[in-house]
Amino acid sequence: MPLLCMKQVCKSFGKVQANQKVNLTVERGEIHALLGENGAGKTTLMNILYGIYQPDSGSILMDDQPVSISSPGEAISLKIGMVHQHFMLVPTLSVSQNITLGIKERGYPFTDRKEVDRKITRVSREYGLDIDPTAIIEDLSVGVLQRVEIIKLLYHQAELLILDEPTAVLTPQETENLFAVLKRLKEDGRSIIIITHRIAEVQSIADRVTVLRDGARVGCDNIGNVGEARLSEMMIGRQLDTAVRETSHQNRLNEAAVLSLENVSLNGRNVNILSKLTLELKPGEILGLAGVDGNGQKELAEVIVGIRRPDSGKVLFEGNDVTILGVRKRKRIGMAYVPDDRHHDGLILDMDLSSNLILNAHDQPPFARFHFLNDQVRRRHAEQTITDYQVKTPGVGTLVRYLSGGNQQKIILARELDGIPKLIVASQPTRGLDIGAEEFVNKLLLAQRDRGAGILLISADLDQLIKLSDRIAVIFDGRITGLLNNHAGIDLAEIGLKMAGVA
Amino acid sequence: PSSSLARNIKVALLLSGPANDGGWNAVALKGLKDAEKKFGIETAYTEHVSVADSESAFIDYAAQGYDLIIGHGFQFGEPAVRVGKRFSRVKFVAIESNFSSKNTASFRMSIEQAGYLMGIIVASMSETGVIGIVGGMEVPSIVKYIEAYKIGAKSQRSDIKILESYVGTFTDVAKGKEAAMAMIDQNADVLSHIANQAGTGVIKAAQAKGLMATGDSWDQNVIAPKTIICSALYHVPTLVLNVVKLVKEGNFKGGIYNQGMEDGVVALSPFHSFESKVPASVKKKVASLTKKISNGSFTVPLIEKRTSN
Amino acid sequence: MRNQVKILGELGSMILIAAITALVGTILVLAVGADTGKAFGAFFSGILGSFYSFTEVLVRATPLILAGLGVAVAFQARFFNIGAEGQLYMGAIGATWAGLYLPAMPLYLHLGIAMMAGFLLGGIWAVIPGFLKSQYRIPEVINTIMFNYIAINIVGILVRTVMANKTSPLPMSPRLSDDLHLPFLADPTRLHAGLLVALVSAVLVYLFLYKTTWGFELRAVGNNPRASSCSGISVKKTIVISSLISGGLAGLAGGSEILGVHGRLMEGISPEFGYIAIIVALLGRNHPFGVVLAGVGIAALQIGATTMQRRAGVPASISLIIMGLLVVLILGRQYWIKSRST
Amino acid sequence: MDTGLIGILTALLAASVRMATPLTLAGLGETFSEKSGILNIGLEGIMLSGAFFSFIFAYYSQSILLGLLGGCLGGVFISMIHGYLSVRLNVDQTIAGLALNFLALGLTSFFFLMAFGRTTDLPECPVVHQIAIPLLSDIPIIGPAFFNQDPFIYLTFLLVALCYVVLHRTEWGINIQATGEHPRAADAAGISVSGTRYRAALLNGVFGGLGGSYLTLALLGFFMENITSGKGYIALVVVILGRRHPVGVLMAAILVGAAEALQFRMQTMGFGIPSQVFNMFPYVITVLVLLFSIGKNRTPAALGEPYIRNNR
Ligand SMILES: Nc1ncnc2c1ncn2[C@@H]1O[C@H](COP(=O)(O)OP(=O)(O)OP(=O)(O)O)[C@@H](O)[C@H]1O
Ligand SMILES: Nc1ncnc2c1ncn2[C@@H]1O[C@H](COP(=O)(O)OP(=O)(O)OP(=O)(O)O)[C@@H](O)[C@H]1O
Ligand SMILES: [Mg+2]
Ligand SMILES: [Mg+2]
Repeated sequence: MPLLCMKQVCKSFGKVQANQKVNLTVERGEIHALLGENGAGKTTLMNILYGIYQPDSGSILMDDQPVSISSPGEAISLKIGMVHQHFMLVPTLSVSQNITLGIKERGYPFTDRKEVDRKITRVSREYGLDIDPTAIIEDLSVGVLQRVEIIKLLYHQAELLILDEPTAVLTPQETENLFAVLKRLKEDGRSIIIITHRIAEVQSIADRVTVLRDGARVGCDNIGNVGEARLSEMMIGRQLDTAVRETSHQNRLNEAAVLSLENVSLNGRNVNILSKLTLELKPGEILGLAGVDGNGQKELAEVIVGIRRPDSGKVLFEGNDVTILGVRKRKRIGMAYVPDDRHHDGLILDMDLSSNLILNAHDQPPFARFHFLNDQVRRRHAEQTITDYQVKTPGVGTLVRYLSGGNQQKIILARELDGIPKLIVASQPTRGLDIGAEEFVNKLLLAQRDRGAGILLISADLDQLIKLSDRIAVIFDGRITGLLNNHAGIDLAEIGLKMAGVA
Repeated sequence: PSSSLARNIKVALLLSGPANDGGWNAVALKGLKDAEKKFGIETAYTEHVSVADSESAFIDYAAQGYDLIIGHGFQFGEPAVRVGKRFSRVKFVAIESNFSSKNTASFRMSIEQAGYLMGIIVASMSETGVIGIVGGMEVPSIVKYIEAYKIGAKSQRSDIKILESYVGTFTDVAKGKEAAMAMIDQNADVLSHIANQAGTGVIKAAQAKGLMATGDSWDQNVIAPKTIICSALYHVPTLVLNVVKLVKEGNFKGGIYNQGMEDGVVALSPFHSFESKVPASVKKKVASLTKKISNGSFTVPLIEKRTSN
Repeated sequence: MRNQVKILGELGSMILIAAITALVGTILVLAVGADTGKAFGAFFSGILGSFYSFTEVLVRATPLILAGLGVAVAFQARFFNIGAEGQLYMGAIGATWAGLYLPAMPLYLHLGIAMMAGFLLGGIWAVIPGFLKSQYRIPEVINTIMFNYIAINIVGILVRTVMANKTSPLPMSPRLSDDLHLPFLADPTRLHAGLLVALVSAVLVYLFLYKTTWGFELRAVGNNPRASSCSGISVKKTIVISSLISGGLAGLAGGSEILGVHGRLMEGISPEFGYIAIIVALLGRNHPFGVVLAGVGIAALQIGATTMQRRAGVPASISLIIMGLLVVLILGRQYWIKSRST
Repeated sequence: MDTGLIGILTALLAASVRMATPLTLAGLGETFSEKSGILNIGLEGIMLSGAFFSFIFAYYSQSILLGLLGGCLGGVFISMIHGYLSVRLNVDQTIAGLALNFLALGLTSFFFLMAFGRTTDLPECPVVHQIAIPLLSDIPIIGPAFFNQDPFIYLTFLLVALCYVVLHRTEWGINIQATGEHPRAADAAGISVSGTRYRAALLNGVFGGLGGSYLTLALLGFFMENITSGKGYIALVVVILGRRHPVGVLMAAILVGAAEALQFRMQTMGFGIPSQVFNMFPYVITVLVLLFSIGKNRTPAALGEPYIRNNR
């Protein structure tokens, strides 16, 4: 008797059929992977299971009993827990307050915090997920937040755990830890549904896999029965040709640096975010920056492009000191920035696609003359971009809010690469993208490199760094702790240790 | 004039605030209703007429064939003159204004006369030697009362300490009460007001503290019989009746008119329960001054800008 | 087909709103014992009874549109300007000052300068909270509300002191010279060129917001300040500029009331125009042309209601009730339409 | 009465507390509302409706307790309309609040007119009287201000403490905060966002209604059109100035009250300058205080944003 059985589930949003007659069966003590492109309907299906959306039709059975889940509260009482794609944590509350949010612990409403904290610590020790229950969410890094979300499920003693792209923001070590935890949970008899775009991960952790495409189920099988190629074909409906880095550019490495950082320091509220950081980037190379999230990568990127000013040290661009220049000026002289947080830093969700495409250049000819915008030029430019980058959208006037993550990322890339930049700072450019979209971005970055741009690629995904980078730097605690040339025999373990600040 | 008596005239009244304010506007409306009864005229009124709306209100009534339109407040003076130019047949009146034209008159009530007398009474009743008066908005029709009140009080008792403040509103009752409390805290034992609704708060403060107060506009003794010594009365109804009569009889002329005790428009109310408490000498003094003011042998100074104590 | 259903739905909901309002109005009018036929007749003839009455609606709409435009510009930049009332009064001070004390000059130049002075003073009154918000993140809601009260008191002080009329004790400034008046558009009505200023402003605000790079930046900042600054737009500068323009437009409303209606400065020239302007802006969805429509609509409602009061003798409170009710119903209607279309 | 410095301070503080009371009460309600994510500019309407219905109830029953009940109901009546518009219909909360202010002013004036007609005699309701708390009221300066007042003021102190406990010491407070900061997360945790917001709106009505009742049942004993005269707007300011913390709201209200009390006292000295110079004093003080509390403000992230589960 399966633990969960979703039958013929349909859900549409306006004209979009997000789920069409989807079936999903999950056994007790099973790790079940849910696979599919961006926009395939995975999150929608899980949101239905978790009571956030109501299905248009179809049924859900738990232990063969039909259930109707009309709110997350009911899902929770059915011992279903979900880690959402976008974390559901209240930034102003503590870890422990977030974990017990919505549940009535002993003493409610005067919940005994001390006891809760002890319980949290116990659970977290048991699974090797170290956490400080009194920490405030907004002070924590993504990796830790992920941990909080998982502890929340463990604390709730969920029997069915849903994890929506849990590894997108994790480092390899963190992913390994997570998977170890998941395996222990499985041994304890719990069931897990995991969504991920990484096929390798699916193969290493899942027992069975269900693949969705365009809202419909295209298949379900034991993991042993399907190979990597077969899986990716099921997902995107075609074969994937992967991007390959050529090493022929190496001859440019002795040219003058396009970017050099000299002893850059940045102070936070009571810690040093960056301490005397020094780094050089040559034209025509991709310098990968590896590191656990929250070690100063984001701040470093912002110092380079001028969003933040360092407290000391210098930023040189093609040999010129640009430390005091603002973002706009730096972009004008050839810098580009692909931020990690698309929705907050990269896009204006409630403006249309064509406007988002000219966000840096809106006051430059041909988009504007004498401060007057030229709508026609803007529209034509957007149409051109849509074809060049194969953006899936109803039109140039569509609000960016309604594009999928992959297509949103394409908008940012198109915009940033438009000025033929000499320096590209790309922060997590493929986070959350499906394999098709990821390949598209990878190829684009390689093409830029081959054209002669210097690229600082910040990523938590070591595989990606190894695939794309010419050199890899490791950042830990605001310092560069290692710099290696990328070649076939690169020592992954060493990088991992450096990322953890051990070596 | 008997021929015009036959003609049934139409009179409209514009009020700057709520008709239900139990004061300034309410008495004016009462005047209109009295006139309606007495002369059998047709009447209409509008409340809450803002400065921005006064001109269109005048125009609308003029266009509707009203013969007399009264704006109850100084701010109606200028719009009345302006509209008056276009409707020469219609008569316009603004109360407490100083604008006039051929068919526009301003009627000013000499309430300083009452203020002066009230100052005398209050000064004589105070045991602490401190009295207080709360004004609404700082406009001439209020200022002249308070300034005369101060002179009157000083004339009765030269060492009297007078506390005065303007709350800047005619409607905020709570503010009126607090302004009075501030005076009570400073030892004032008799409180006066000329602040319409806000003034009711003043009376309430005195009542709560077992002190004395004076009323304004109409005989406010009913509000707090044991507190109110006496009220300054403005017989706006009489004024309205006077004006309507002038128009009915065809004797209306533009100009600025002062109406005071001599015309029966300004007066002091009876003392009610304080009849026996107000010293006889003071009552006598007030009575004789009233006579002198009415026959013109004594003029209360008219000061329309605030002076320092 | 879909469209037809939608149009029918919208029409139906409008009729329903009108019916509910009329029903409530009737009950209230009956409750005070007034003549309903007369009351409704007065309501409509107040708005459309004659050419003159319609011009009165437009006279009323003029300050509402101008101040509403100001509020809309601020809201688009997510600057929560509740201070249009105070900015309007400051504008009135500026226009009066320029009208009274500047040396003689050609009439239109003088009018223009006086309006500009209104714009400037209104703008300054909004730029202070704007600056404090952008520089020190001080909530503008408090400051703009406080600045309303302060501005009204400043008017009170000025008309009693430095700008007082020497020949009269009434708290008013001297009267501007009779020529120094915005031209009348349709003598003998009170319709004045302030309406043109409002309409031109609406067009200019439209061009500014949607056709210039500054407007682009303003909207970008209003939608996502963080992303805007990441792409090089100065958020601080944008907020300061938008607050200046916002206050300036409200200031123009004050200037147009002085130069087109009152001819002198005094207290109470704005019956809460600045607060109603917020309703106007939001009903107009912060779009300049929407603001024009909403401004005329609210003005018509107010004029109709006051006419009803004048001619049928119903209390003023009924017009407040009707206005509140109507806005609530229109809000609800937007919801029904939204929820139906998705 | 003591007229020395101590006496002046004592009287000033007592006056400040009196004036702060309606602002504090309404401010507490709005604090709940804003923390849960609803920005209700209709506070003025809530207070006015509270003042009116408390008067009506107390007038006809001659009972203060029923008056209080009426005040709460009156406040709730307006706040729940706003709640329905914001939570169920997802309309613009600001415009709804403004519209309700107009509606409440119209309705209360209208009903008052219906009930009492155009009259100059002031219909009165019973009022609460000052009760000195033994011993405590003898403490110099603060004694008379805090312990020799009417029971309403003691109730207010009690409610401030209670609100502090509820908001900062219980799970309820955490739930409210979650709803205002991250409604989606609250929803995912099984908290009913609309339920929480409705409850906050309810509290806003109760507290705002009490704030209005203070005017009729404690301060004045009667009702008049527009008796609140803008106090609701000042209460909004007090909420932000007090950083949406019950104690902060109380302090901010006392500050505004003190500024007002001070300006009345300064005016009585009889300077020959326009009274407006004094009248604007409290507003200027507020702006200045705000200047000195730079950078300490935090607005709930979802304040004013409707929460629609199906959106993202
Ligand atoms: N709230 C919503 N409103 C309207 N349409 C929606 C909504 N959520 C999802 N959709 C539609 O449903 C489709 C499936 O979305 P869903 O989020 O389930 O995709 P996904 O498989 O989780 O993608 P990703 O890998 O990017 O997370 C989308 O293409 C979109 O058009
Ligand atoms: N409000 C909405 N209305 C219509 N479609 C939406 C809406 N929000 C999201 N979508 C659709 O949902 C799909 C998935 O959205 P989602 O936000 O999950 O993208 P994503 O790839 O997961 O991006 P990310 O993880 O970076 O946020 C997209 O195809 C998008 O078009
Ligand atoms: Mg998803
Ligand atoms: Mg995704």
